[in-house]
Amino acid sequence: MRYLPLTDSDRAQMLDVVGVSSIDDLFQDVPKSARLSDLVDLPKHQSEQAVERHMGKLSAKSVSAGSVPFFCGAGAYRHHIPATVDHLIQRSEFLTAYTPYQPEVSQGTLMTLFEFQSQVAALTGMDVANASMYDGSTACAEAVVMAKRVTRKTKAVLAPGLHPHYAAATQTLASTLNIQINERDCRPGRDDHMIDHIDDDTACVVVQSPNVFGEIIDLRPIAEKAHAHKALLIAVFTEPVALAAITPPGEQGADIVVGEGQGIGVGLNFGGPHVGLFACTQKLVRQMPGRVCGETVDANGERGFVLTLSTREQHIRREKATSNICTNSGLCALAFTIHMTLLGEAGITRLAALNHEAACDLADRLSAIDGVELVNDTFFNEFTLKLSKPAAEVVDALAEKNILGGVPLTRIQPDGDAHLLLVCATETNHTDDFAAFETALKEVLS
Amino acid sequence: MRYLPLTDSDRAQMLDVVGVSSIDDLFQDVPKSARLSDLVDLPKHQSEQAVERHMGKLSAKSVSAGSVPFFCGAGAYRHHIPATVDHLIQRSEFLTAYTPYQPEVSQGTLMTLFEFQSQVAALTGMDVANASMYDGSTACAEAVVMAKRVTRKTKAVLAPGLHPHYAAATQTLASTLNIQINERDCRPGRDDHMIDHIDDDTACVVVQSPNVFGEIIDLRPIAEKAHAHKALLIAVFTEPVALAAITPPGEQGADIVVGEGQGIGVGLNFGGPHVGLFACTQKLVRQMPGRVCGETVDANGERGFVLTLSTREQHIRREKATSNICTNSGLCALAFTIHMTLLGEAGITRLAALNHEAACDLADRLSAIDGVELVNDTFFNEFTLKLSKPAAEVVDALAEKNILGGVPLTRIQPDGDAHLLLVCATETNHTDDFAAFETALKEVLS
Amino acid sequence: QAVKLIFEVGDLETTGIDLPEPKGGKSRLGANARQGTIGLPGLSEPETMRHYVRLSQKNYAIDLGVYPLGSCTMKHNPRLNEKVARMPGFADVHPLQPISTVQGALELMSELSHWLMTLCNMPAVALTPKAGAHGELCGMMAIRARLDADGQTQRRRVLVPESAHGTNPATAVQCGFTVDEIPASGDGRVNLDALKEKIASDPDTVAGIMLTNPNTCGLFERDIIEIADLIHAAGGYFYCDGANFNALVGRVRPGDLGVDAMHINLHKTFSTPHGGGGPGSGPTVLSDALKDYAPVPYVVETKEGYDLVEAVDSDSFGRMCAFHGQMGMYTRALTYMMSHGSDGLRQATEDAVLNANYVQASLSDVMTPAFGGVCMHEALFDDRFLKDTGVETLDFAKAMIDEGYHPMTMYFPLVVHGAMLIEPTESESKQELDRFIGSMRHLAEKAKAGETEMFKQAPVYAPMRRLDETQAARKPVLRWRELEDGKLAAE
Amino acid sequence: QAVKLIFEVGDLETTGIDLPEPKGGKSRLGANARQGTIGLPGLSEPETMRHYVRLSQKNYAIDLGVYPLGSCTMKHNPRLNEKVARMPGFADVHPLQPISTVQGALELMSELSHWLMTLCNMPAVALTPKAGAHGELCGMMAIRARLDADGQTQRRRVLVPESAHGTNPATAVQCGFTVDEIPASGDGRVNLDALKEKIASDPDTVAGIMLTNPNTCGLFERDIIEIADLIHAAGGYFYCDGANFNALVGRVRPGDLGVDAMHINLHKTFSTPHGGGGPGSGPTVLSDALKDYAPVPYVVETKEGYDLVEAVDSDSFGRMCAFHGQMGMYTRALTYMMSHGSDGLRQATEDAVLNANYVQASLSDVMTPAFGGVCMHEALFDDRFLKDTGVETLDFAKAMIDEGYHPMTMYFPLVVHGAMLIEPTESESKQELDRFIGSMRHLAEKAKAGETEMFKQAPVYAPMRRLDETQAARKPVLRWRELEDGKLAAE
Repeated sequence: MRYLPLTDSDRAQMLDVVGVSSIDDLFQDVPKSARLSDLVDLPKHQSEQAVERHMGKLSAKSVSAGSVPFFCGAGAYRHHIPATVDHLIQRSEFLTAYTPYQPEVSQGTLMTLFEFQSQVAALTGMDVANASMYDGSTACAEAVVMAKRVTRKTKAVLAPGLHPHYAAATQTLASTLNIQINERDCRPGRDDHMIDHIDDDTACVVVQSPNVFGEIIDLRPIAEKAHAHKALLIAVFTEPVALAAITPPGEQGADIVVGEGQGIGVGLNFGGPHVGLFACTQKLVRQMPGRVCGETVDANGERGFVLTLSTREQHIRREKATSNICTNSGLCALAFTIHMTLLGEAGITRLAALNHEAACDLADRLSAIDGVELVNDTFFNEFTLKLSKPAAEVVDALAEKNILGGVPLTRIQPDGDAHLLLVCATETNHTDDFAAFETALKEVLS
Repeated sequence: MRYLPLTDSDRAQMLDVVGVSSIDDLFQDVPKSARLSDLVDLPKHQSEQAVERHMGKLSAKSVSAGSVPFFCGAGAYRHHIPATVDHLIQRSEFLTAYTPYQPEVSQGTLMTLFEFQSQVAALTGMDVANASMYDGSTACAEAVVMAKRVTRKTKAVLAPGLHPHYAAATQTLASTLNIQINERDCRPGRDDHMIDHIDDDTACVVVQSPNVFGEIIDLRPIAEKAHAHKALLIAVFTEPVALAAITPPGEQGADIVVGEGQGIGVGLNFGGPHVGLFACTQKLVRQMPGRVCGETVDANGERGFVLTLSTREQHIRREKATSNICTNSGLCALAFTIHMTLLGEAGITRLAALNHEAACDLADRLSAIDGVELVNDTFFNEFTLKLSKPAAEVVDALAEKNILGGVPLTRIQPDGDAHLLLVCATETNHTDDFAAFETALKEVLS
Repeated sequence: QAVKLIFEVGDLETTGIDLPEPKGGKSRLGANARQGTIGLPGLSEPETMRHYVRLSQKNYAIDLGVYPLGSCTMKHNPRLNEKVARMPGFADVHPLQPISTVQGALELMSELSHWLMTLCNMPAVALTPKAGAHGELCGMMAIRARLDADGQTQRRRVLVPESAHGTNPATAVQCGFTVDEIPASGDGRVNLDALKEKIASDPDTVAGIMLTNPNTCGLFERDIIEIADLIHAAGGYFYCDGANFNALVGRVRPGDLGVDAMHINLHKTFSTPHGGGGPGSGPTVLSDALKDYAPVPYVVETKEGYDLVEAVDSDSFGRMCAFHGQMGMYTRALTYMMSHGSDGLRQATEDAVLNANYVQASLSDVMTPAFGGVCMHEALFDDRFLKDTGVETLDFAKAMIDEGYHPMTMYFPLVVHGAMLIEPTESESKQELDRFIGSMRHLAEKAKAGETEMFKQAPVYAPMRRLDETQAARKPVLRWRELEDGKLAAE
Repeated sequence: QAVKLIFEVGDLETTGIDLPEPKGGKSRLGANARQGTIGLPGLSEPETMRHYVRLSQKNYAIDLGVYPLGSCTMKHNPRLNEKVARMPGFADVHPLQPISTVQGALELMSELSHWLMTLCNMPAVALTPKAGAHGELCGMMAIRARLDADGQTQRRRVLVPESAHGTNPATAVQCGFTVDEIPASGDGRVNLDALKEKIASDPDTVAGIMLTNPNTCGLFERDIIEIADLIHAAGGYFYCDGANFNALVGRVRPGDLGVDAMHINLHKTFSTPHGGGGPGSGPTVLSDALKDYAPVPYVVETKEGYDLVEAVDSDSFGRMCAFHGQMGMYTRALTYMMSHGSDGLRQATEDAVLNANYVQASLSDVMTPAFGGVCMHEALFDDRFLKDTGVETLDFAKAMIDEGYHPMTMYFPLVVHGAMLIEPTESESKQELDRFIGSMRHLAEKAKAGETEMFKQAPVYAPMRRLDETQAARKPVLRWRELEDGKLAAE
């Protein structure tokens, strides 16, 4: 029992101090009918070596992205993460610390959260950001709830290009709070039309850019219309690296910006943990969900940081809280911040340029194939192809050739156009990968 | 240039402070003929991703021990190392610290060295140990030099069962110091005969147990004879786990014990870095080579630890030092100590029992095969087989079947018996590995 | 030595990451290509390393000492779990790869589900919730979906004990319920009479109850089966807050108590690291009554292997988040559970409860246990022992920092005055506990001896003195800003 | 808080490693099966983790701040190198596997050799030496082997400057040479006249010279080519101590200076971590004159791929150690060199030299540079500026600890009184250097202002006050011992 320091003689001595004769006495309040006398029917303890061997076998049963040409995006993006990042987040002092409620012994976590918030605010072009959410999709849902709270209106307009999972997560939360959501026609090139849905009952408009098809959306006209109707513009992104290449939503009139931060510092992890980013204007700060870190001074007048504005939060406000969120994605936020600190302005800008370049190259190569049509006018590192065969079949055929060739739209939007394929290229793709993909796609489509 | 913090504007300002106009001025003392103006003919800097990709390709060109049934020993042993060990030794404070010459800010390293010395002394049954050597073989060579220094005699008797690399490393150092070394007949079952070589000119007798063939040697009669002639007994081991199963050399009359510590806490690493262990009797402590950590108190009277007895060492004694050794194997010693702390008496004893059991099982299986003869009367986790075919050919044939089936004696002793194969089993071998080895060996020998 | 912010160290030109030069071809960004700078400082790699290593040393951590935060369960985080979580078949797999290429990942999820369902004796588990509070949402959404499916749309009242975690009422509201608070009885448990009254007052509006067990006073709700029966009889459902499940694992199964839904904090009970505030993971077990309403996606086993049900059809209340949940936490939790095994998990529970009782018993003469008697995995004290000393719970907590400890949970649960909630967990040795007890006794005696000033000044040995939280909230400075004159300063 | 030794925490029953129960079959251990206990305490995994994490925080480290140890080259250790070193094809490969199964490992060794030979402009490199001093042994053994092969067995005198590292004379003696010390000139370099005299006194006994360049005063030996010529003319060989090669990489090649042998400290120049005292690695480049005498094993390229020459035949002076050297350091060093590239390595050299000169220039008005003028990668000060202050170099160094720094190298080289040798390396930013310079100025001014007591008391902010090294050496306590009454105590 390598994780348990008590010895049998310790246990005996301690029971003595407690004044009971056996461990069973400590469970005396449990109704007799619910007391388990035997072990549950699960394997007994195993050595580290045995557990590692078992897990290694499970791991080997999946095809890891790094082992093949890989082109999946659609909300999770594969970038190279420097070894420094993973090393630092594993330091005991970061990894095994709790939420920094005791600031005197938590300045490490708090100062990085302050840096995180500053980076997120800068990247999104917003005034302030919180200390992270679970992921982009739940951040999106929380933003819609926040818009209801702010505007006291109950209609939310979701753009056709919003990631279907984000729309679904928002729908789930909205459904119990009497927020009405429009029908979405999840097709490329439709985001402009949403302007027509905005009216005086609208609490918020939710627009993703680049959207799920990779299209870069001009948020300005939408912001204008929304604001004219006293609705908030919630801007969404799923790839944080894109924000280094496009005009930030904060400069286009967004009131709230939410998105997925995974692309910086956090691995794919089969979908989680990721890290939700949440930023808004100064005006709305006291309506934000989630934890916030702020600057202050200590008794000696030294600068320090604390969690603040906690009167928004559930552990203080209980049923009146802005959200029920408690645990956030602290360690992923740390990873984001370290990676972003390493990148800096110069690095993230170049990284974005390399991603865009890779996607442009790949789009050119693939769209030259018979039976392939590039749907996008604009894109960052992800674009949509219209194929002559159903995309799901094509992807399965590519997988048999050991190529992970993107995400069929129908995987995330079952009633979507079956011929659409979302394809992503990043700096992790080697030119050989492009050639392999091109060749294989030709074969599959021919 | 991710590792270089200076910016060009920093450089310009700093040159200004220094009072020179260019970097070249700082190299003014270099003879003109030796000044390189161009870059050397090597590739320019590369991204982390590119370097990692290159190294990953190189790594994939070797067959790693963990990926196949694996039975090699002969001086390097594969054991399961807990994740805790590798995590802890990578902590910045251990990894990126220098030799603890400034004890006030080095107690972390110093206290672990004290623990290391204590563990090594306990395991070998000796009074004291130093803070590590490069590896077992150089520790062996240093021990022989030390014996010359202590006894003022110049003849060293090396046992036939001493690992040939250890004998060779000793020979190299001895050759320049006029230490005479006997001819060795590196065959199994010969270690008893060395007693005959001991005479009054003998400075030391060097005996390995378990020896390179895996035989467990009774050191007592050798110690008796050596001491009768005022020679020192230097006991050698290559597998530290063995010491938990056999009578420690300290209880058999050894004056100096040297060996390889790699088996505890340190991976195979294709042969290095490993960690040399060096222990001796209290009487000889001031003749030991290498660093030593000792207990003392600070100005407040608190217990603390320092490097001590440094008047033996080169940085103080220069040409009169006991050795030229400076850097030792500190981080590997730390790994040894952490692994040993996790094991403890209970763990190392059980680990040794499992190793012995595995080797017994394997020896039984293999020696039942036609054309295979078990040479050993006794062994711990490694034994020698006499095969009907040359062992080197057999091992190559096994490798083609993806089995790393031990070490042919001729690999380390080119003029040795070509039919001898050294085979090792540890707790890392699965029963399936045994079956695979058995089947393959049958095929190869048939 | 004060550490500067990256904004005070880095600049816009420096980078700690070398990347090849872009070739500079055409742009497909369109009219919205970024103009102007972002404002992100960069540091070289050595500067970055040093910055964060230095910062890290200003944190307390489990790996440094006892972290007795009641209700937070700060236990040992084995590094094997970290190693396993980084295996490429788990860490480097995309959530939308073809199902045939993620069979190992799905098998792991299936194994984890089996362990959780077995430990809980519950027929289903929804893995996706991303944290405890998200799990609460999951359970309450399932209850709501079931009520709606049964046409019981008038059932919107959720009973919540006043000792509940703040997430409970917040969650109930977020699911469109109203909260009706149940008072505690004198022994720190649900007041059964009050509960009956609450139900009887308008039984048709009862949606359910949210109850933590053991409760936040560290006590097992003795009447829990009766409570479950009452709720069920009224037509409601029993949501159990699983934050304290670590006191039960292997000894009590929630399914045997009448629970309909319970989230499991993998980061509390099954040792995935807290990481300074997440990520967590909150798989939620569901009873037969609720399991059809579980959120998508979920894993199913077919003849061809494992499959994922991702599309919302049938009764599912919908999707809670993108993708399939916190895979990285699943790997760690399963690794932990397999390492412990059925025997180790039970032993861990026993040790956690024993450690808490040992602390309570060893301090009961100098501090004031809130309720006395046997506790479960945490020992709750109130501030009666500080009466007239001028020392408050907050001061006492800050003085613990100077003794080398992270403070216990303070002022929670609300039902106890000046509460101090201590949860040692099973990870502490007797030796560590004895030292901790010694420190606590020392402080209690100092307080009684009138050394108030020491408490008011504390901490003095921490990286910082007490921080001014009022100022932080009054004039929130939440980010770094560059001043207009080109210099940098915190906003 | 004082940390206890594992012997004071653990016991013989506790273990932090779960292993299956042995089946308990027959033993083949024979008569020497162990009887009785070993005396090794075990700790559970959480206790072990906490013990070593706590201990680690008592260390200073590069990752925490400037580590200006002259001649030790404490530079940034990239974590990429650690990651690469752990790749299974390097870390989990046995040294005696069939050659066909280790082609990647051999290719890496071959690549590393290419980089080292190119940077040095030397035709051969022996990779096996396990540390710098081991590399010295390698070079001097090769010289001796060559001399012996040429029948020059009377050449046993090695010239060593008095400023040399202690390893130089120790190595010479360990190779059976005698040491003849050359005095320094007033400008901190080899006294050329004295050297000529030493040679001329008995030219036939000259085996060679051991010279560090840049030397331990941080100065480039201006006359180095002439020195090499003199030694060669006398029939001896030029061993260059490569400890300071980091001042030359990419700007000067030892092969262009007449060097016959030079070890390269991979842990200094090429950033493999020092690890609290090793492991190091000391590949030794050899000239045409010496290369045939290189130790085994070495890698050769054949038509079938890479091969290892392991058996001693031909002229090789033999084997220096078991197996093939410090593979784990090769991987790190090559990773580092490839990351930097030819351009980065040169830039690193320039930055290292610039940083040292910046420190020297910025402190020359308050401290006393030993020689003045331009230095190379380290700045050497003597203690003249402390004259009559009562503060000694040691006190000054200990006061640096209270300023948050590791002290510089003290009292070395021996040719300078109260030497303080500062090597900032290229890893320090200007901002860090400015802070460091500020601290040094502050201390120098305090010393001159007569605040002697502060220096004598220092350090007071470190984990420990000054330690009594005399007591440690007089009554050495080198290990833990259990007392006879069953209690445990340090011997």
